[in-house]
Amino acid sequence: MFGKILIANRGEIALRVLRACRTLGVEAVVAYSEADRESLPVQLADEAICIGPADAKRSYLSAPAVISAALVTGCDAIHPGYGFLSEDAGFADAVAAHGLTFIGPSAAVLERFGSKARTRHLLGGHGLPTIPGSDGLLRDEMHALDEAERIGYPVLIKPSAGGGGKGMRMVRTPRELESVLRVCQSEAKAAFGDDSLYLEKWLDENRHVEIQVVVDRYGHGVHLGERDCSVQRRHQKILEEAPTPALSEAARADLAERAVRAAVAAGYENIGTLEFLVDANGDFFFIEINCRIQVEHPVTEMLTGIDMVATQIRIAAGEPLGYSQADVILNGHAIEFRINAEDPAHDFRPGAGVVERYHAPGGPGVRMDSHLFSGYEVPPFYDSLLGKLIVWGPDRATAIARGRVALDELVVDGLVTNIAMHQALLVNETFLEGRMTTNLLDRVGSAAFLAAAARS
Amino acid sequence: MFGKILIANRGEIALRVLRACRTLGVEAVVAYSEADRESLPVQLADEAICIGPADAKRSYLSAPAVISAALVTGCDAIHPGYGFLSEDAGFADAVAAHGLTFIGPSAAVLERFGSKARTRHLLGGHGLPTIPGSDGLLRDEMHALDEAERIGYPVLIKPSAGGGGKGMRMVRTPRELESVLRVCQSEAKAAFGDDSLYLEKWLDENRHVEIQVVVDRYGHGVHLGERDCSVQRRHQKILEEAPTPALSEAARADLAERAVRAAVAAGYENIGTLEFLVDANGDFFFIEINCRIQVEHPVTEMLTGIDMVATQIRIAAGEPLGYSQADVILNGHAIEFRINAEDPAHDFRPGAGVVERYHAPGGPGVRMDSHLFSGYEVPPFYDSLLGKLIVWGPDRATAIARGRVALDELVVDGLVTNIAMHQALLVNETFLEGRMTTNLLDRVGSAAFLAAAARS
Amino acid sequence: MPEPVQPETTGTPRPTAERPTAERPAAERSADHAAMDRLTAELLPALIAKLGATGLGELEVREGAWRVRLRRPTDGAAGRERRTADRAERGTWSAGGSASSHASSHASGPASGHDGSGRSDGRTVASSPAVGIFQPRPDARAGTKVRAGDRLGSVDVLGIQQEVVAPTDGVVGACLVEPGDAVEYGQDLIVIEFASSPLGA
Amino acid sequence: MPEPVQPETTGTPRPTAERPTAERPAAERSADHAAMDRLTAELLPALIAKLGATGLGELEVREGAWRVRLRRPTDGAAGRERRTADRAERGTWSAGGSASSHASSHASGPASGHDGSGRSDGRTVASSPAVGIFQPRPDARAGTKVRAGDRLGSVDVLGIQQEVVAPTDGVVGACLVEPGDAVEYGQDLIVIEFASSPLGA
Repeated sequence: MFGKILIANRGEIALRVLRACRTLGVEAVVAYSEADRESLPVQLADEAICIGPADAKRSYLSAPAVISAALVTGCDAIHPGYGFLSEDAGFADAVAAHGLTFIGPSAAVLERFGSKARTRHLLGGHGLPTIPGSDGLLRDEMHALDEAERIGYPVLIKPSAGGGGKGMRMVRTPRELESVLRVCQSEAKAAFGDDSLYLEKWLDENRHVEIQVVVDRYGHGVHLGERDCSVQRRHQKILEEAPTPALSEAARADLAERAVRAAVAAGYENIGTLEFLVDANGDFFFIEINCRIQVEHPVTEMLTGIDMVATQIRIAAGEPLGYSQADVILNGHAIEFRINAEDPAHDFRPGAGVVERYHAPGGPGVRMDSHLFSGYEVPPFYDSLLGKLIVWGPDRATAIARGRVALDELVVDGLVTNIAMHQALLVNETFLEGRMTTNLLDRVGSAAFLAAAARS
Repeated sequence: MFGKILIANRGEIALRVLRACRTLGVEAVVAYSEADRESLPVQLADEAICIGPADAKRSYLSAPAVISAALVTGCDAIHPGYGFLSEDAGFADAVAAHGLTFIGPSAAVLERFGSKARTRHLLGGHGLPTIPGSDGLLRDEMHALDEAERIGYPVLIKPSAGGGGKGMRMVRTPRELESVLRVCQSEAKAAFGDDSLYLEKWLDENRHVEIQVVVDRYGHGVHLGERDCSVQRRHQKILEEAPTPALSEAARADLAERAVRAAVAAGYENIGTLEFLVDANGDFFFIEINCRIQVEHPVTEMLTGIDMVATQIRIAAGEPLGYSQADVILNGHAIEFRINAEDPAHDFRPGAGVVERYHAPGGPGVRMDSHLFSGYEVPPFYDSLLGKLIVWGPDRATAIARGRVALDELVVDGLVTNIAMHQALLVNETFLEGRMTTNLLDRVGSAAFLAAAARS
Repeated sequence: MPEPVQPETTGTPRPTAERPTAERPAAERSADHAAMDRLTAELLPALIAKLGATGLGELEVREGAWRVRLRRPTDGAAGRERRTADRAERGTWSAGGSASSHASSHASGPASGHDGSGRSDGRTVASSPAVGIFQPRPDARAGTKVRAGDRLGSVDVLGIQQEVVAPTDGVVGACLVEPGDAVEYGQDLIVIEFASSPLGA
Repeated sequence: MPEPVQPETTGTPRPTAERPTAERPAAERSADHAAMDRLTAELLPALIAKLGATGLGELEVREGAWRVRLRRPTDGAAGRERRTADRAERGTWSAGGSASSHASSHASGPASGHDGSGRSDGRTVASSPAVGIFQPRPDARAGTKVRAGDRLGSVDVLGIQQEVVAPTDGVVGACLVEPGDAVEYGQDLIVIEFASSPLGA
């Protein structure tokens, strides 16, 4: 096991990783930007080091700053969290070059799964049905138009690097494609420093179902079931749950087993998430693999009782998985609500400011992963995630009931949040019947959605 | 189900009951004393009513005030929490007389199980080995001395009403007995308004193991496993865990099944706890039954996933249990740490004052039930319980590791707490080996215990 | 601007971590209270005047290591006495956005008839001795002269009548609740007006 | 009493739930700032004088619905600039009773070489441009006259040297870290003394 780990991230995930390190008995150093000097992870850390100014490019996204911080504090490993440098093969490479361990897949593995287009091709070769898409990256507008024609509209423009909806657009006509191509490029460039794009067939009525896999360095792999992330706004996940209401138990098991088999066969390593689109007929298509710990990992932790961050660290340290598929029991139903500082009344404009008063809900089956505290000033420089409320119940109905109560109890005074959006979801018939599709919120319009909930 | 429930308690349990009511979709009114006007349950409640001054005798212990509050707020049931009026048959009777439902066993059941001496006799008749004890209540000093002689020293003097260590003394000689009898009487009188005492054989090296049973109004009963409460200081529980390290899985199942069978046969109703002493040979002796929700109920909730307060309310409302023993699965290991405002350095003197800063630990398998918040002023009038930290893990070792991390993360600035005592327990060999007995802390002395931990 | 009311100092100052309230000498505490009274009498009016103009919800200013914060409650309930203000603040908790129901549900709370603060402006309040149903005495209607201890009405607690008595000599003023209303312990019931030079204790 | 420093107003006023900062018109905000400046200039000194005497850690006073809170930091670090005070406060967290290790672990954090508050007493500090290993320039030892922008040393970041430069004209004073020490971004490295009438920008 490692002696000391540098946590190169912020907010709730920095806190989450800090807790995992302590549970493993490993020292941890929290690397922070000047804007996060007063943040909870820094306050709770036994050791913390300032790596740069608020601008992420000069702190959390600066490989030299992060690696240098790890070296001067005597760390032998770096945990990148999610976002920032978490899936950057170049960074993982540099980390290794300095004799440190990147907590996640090795640089070679990240490299192999770095391009989404290539990954689709690779895993397709290992028996996963994949979504029709462009032949590799888009060379130019002409190539884009030809490929879109071949795939057939509507198509989804996606950046090859990163995720989270940035640089993504669904287009239904060649004109639309032409008009947004540049925008997607510049968004992708800004967000991931890489403007390469590719195309994917767009399924209008689809569910987003992802399989969590865990593979150790010795090729032992298990799946931890699936998560349904169909509740999205502009390709951004808002709420995640497991099990998915979209598939039967048998179909879920089949999908999960095929996913982990393909991942192992393709030489994947450490924890990872295979994302699938599931259409109205229950047919599924692989779209991409996420090589990081994900925001929604607590959903899986609630069902399995497995600490996924600790698992990720143990595997990166070269430990064998230590359990087999038969040991993984999926128990009950869990839902995660992403609590964001954004204003539903104003097109979800992100906000910042001081948390006047913070009260986290509690009780049986309720978990709040958040870096908030009363008096905390949310800096305007980073994403709008304030925390994650996760509820568990023996069944979906109980989880939903607890979700309602917990959302009502949650207090985040001083900031405008999307709590009302979640409350609206929990009274929405489509959601209650488990029939949400990824395009529903955008089609209905979040405003209309909220209004409908208010009436009900 | 009830329309509106009056919560006649305070602190963390008032909050816990409030959450259960909301999960069930039942309105709730928090009854509070003037000293609790600014408390968290009152702040979070949709409705709250002041029932009297700080003095519990005129508020939380005043049956007329509580019942009147329920009537004027239009409640049809009263949840008494634990302590205060929670096991008072007279109160339950008065509640029923005013057309309200007492959430707990009916007055008749409370009456039947009201006297510990009689209860021991009753359940003994239903096949539970009971601890040798005095024949009924102690009439006078002479009677006490005779009975002690018959049972054989050492004996434990116990109040017939209430619990929590008040009015309890272990004596090894007739002289000791004479000298403390009065003290026990006055303590019992002060604490429970009833000074009747009885004697119990004292087992020097014993474990405290209790079985949680649930029996609906129709005689359907199940057990939810056991809890080990052997970590005590002066007969007060400090830390509880499940499963008990004292018994094999087979022995645990046998004990639990015999307990629930006896409880059902004896006509018990709603949730209840049968307390046993387990001696060095693994032989167990029934000592008493608790007819209330207990402080340590979250330990069982973590293992079973069952909301016990909601269950208690449903049963009081006349609903059938709805599941059988086969549906109850006990999963993993849980530990509860009682966080008290008491000073280990000064004989655990209880404290009060303002919580300068409060931060609750979190992460997978960590639950904090507490009414604290930054700036909360802990009133000096009531017990010293600040909250309960509960940790769960797939096995005891993981639960202990998470417990250490969570205790280190917990911040309660401005008050002296017993956190250090729990931290000491988690590095103590006897505890780690699961060999704690109820007399260990008092025998070693808590101070010496803390010092030893500091050295380790 | 808040309606004019007499200054009222509330609570003990928050202790620092080094010195919990429990251990602070009484002498020191009374000094604190004196300081608070001075502050209230001399500085607050000016402070409020300065800020009444600005549309601030809350204002915090630092000089060196000192901090001053001035807050206007978020509902317009200016001038109400402390507990009510607290409750109003509490009302601003956006617990799952359900603030409104919250504030209202507590609106009928007791006032500070006990700490005598209601006194200084020539009026005091008879408050409820228990939780129950209030009935005024027919002969204690507005304008009636009363002496401290006189019965003004009663609160019915499960059939037992608890007396509501005048806290001071004076004249019966407004009745703050309707006959037959449910009242909680300590709730303000009947105003007693008295001469500016108080007669009562 | 705090040592005399220039008044410093920090942050924007806390927004109320009803009106997040984002939505408050610029005109209103500037009015707020004007109010804060008036408050700072005219009221704070009086306020502090009144309270300097009392041993209060924090004092809160209400009149009607208004609230005023005055706080002294929990360590005696009166007059020090904000961040340092905050860190000191943080040190008092008794996380699982492990406060001490905590306070110390942050002790070597950067000071506010940036916000100019370190200025007022005729000295400024050259701070670290990056996280890495510090090496002073041999020719920049104490007593040396320097001009703003002069190189005083460098921080080695994975083999790349980042320059440490003098923020103002002045004379090199104490070096706050040893050659070869690990330093974090923004950490104070070298003191620069200058004439009371500042020469530098």
